[in-house]
Amino acid sequence: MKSLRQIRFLCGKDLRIELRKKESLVSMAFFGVLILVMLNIANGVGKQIDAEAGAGILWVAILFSSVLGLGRVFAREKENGCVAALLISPVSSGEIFVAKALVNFSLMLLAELVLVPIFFVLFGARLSGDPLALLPILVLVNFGFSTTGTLVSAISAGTRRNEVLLPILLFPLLLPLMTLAVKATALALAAKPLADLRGQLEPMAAFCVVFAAAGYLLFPFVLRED
Amino acid sequence: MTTFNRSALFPGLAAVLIPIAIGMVFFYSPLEKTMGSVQKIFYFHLPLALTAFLSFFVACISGIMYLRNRQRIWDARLAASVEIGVVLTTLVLITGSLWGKPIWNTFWTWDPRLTTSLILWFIFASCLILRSAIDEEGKRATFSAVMAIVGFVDVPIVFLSARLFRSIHPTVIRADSVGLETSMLVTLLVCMAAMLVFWVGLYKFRVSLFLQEAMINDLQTDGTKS
Amino acid sequence: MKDTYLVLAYMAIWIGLSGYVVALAQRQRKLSAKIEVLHKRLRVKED
Amino acid sequence: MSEPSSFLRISGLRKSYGSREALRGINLDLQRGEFLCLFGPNGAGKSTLLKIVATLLRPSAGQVKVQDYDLEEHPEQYRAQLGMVSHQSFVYQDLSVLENLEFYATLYGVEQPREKALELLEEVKLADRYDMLAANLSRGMQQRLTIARALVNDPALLLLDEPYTGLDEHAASVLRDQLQTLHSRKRTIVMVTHNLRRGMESATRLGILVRGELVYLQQKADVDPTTFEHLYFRHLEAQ
Repeated sequence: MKSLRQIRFLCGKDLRIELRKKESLVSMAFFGVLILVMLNIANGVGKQIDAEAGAGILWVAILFSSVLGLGRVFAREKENGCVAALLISPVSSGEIFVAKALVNFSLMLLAELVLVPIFFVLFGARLSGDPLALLPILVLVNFGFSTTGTLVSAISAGTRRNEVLLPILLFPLLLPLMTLAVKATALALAAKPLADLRGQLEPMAAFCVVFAAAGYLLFPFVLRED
Repeated sequence: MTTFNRSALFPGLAAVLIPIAIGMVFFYSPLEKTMGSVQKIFYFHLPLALTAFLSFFVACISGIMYLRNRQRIWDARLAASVEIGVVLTTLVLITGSLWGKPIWNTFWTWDPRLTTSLILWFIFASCLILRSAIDEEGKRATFSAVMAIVGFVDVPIVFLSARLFRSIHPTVIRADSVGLETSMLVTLLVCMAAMLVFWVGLYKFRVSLFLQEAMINDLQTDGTKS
Repeated sequence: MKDTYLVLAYMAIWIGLSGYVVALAQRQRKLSAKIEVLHKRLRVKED
Repeated sequence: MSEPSSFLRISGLRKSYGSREALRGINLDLQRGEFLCLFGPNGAGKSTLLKIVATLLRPSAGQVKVQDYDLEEHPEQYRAQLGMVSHQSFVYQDLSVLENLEFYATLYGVEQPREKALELLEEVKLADRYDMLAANLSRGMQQRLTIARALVNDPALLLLDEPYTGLDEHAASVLRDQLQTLHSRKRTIVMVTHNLRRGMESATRLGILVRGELVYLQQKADVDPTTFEHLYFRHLEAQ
């Protein structure tokens, strides 16, 4: 019960800063849309794409834009040594992990609210699937991305090359999740029923569970310097 | 003198076993009917893959042990096995595609095993990059321990997701289903033994090199202090 | 034709592995040089 | 020296990095209300010691207890009693002065966080700037905010790591006043510094840390300031 309260305060603080400055969210959405437009042009103006290529394009845009926001969430804690202040306070590392993951999750979701509609505007001509059918995939990827990402961003923020290292460390770990997500999205965009996606959604859920557990257990080690 | 002998045991054994193994591959084992001479790559491809996997397993265990008792020796073991694992996986990927080219007429195919190896290569190579980016010993050890653990935890999901790719020849690599001839099996086992002995020698050499470098480093920093 | 790939593969394996071992040996040699320097500095200090 | 009722007890504390030992067995007992000032040259292990007591670093061996709460066994109860001022400000640039204090107060479970925050702002004379973003504060004001932040949970044990470095005159006097108030309210304070004058003026106990060892520890009342100064400089030169 006390944990929930602490997590709420930590999240509230981050979201308040985010809504005030809007730096992560705006840059995430902007960069994502930019990628979508670039890929549209790269694909050849006026050419239509099928579901598989569309799925790939959507996830490239989401992945690259999300990693921008992820880097900021942790770098902010490091700025004036605030992490140290949190570590001295009675908050536990696990609570910090959950709070950070939740903040990342909501930032991604907000960015996707912009990206997915624009994706359908740009590429949707030959895609028969319902945008809402993407929801379970989005939720699972956001979950996996934010738990893995929180752990990895704590690592990269502890080094001198935060911005470069974050994607280098994070993307290889996320490759299996992305593979599954692209496959599932392709099916969803081709208007296959949800039951057909089970083969992908189940391993994705497994990924989420495994990395949530690993992140929760390992986070205390990366947070405290040694 | 006895310590010298003991440290030379594995390299010496490897120096004997590896020529024998190569000799058996070329002069003892029979030509495979469908694939011909290229199949002989297999005798070292498989042992390389196994030792690579062994390296990552050792890295994960070392990571866990380091986080539990924070002794330098475990960091040395982790560093050694990650580095050796990346070298071996590189060779697995090279031999794999050299084998694939004449058989499947393509250097690269998204076969589950190849994909798994590739993703593992990415994960552990990123761990090496991380190590090179951190100067503080304790931090480097903790962070790379976490990455090694997370990377290894990722393996089953990587394999699960890689199964989604259509495979051209899913069973060609499987030893048991091909039903190896006895002479082939004997050659394979000798090669495996040779690689394993080589691996142990290499691993011990790398660990001791790491420890020596760290100790010299200590002496030098102490020297500048006083 | 197929033999080319076989030869290439075995060359890759052994050049790769021996290259790695040589690189490690090089590091070991550098280390020995360092130890020598430290040893001499210690001697100088003692005198 | 070690009565059972000691407030802060450090025993056999060691910290090593590789084969280098930063702390070689520190033993220290403080009663409630004592104000210890630790001096020592750079690299003597002062910051390491303080960081371990603040739970920011893990000790390699040894125990730290505050009021019978062990650092490792009851981390949350242990940390609830701590406050710390270091050379980093620990405040969020993008939150206002009041929001910063309120946030930390709620984390510590303070009953009425806003009242507590406002009260502290009065004390450090920042009350009329309550809604300014921390990023827009002048350096001196930010330092006063840092001091207020360390006091949100009314810490029973206050740790100060070189608190006077970089403080302007005003902030330094605010800090000194706050320390004196806390001291008169029987709070225990540990400060490390190499500023002799600042350290001597308010401490009740003096210590010198050299190469990871506590080579000197005395009640200030028993110490002649000039002899202490000489002693300290001798240790500095021996370095």
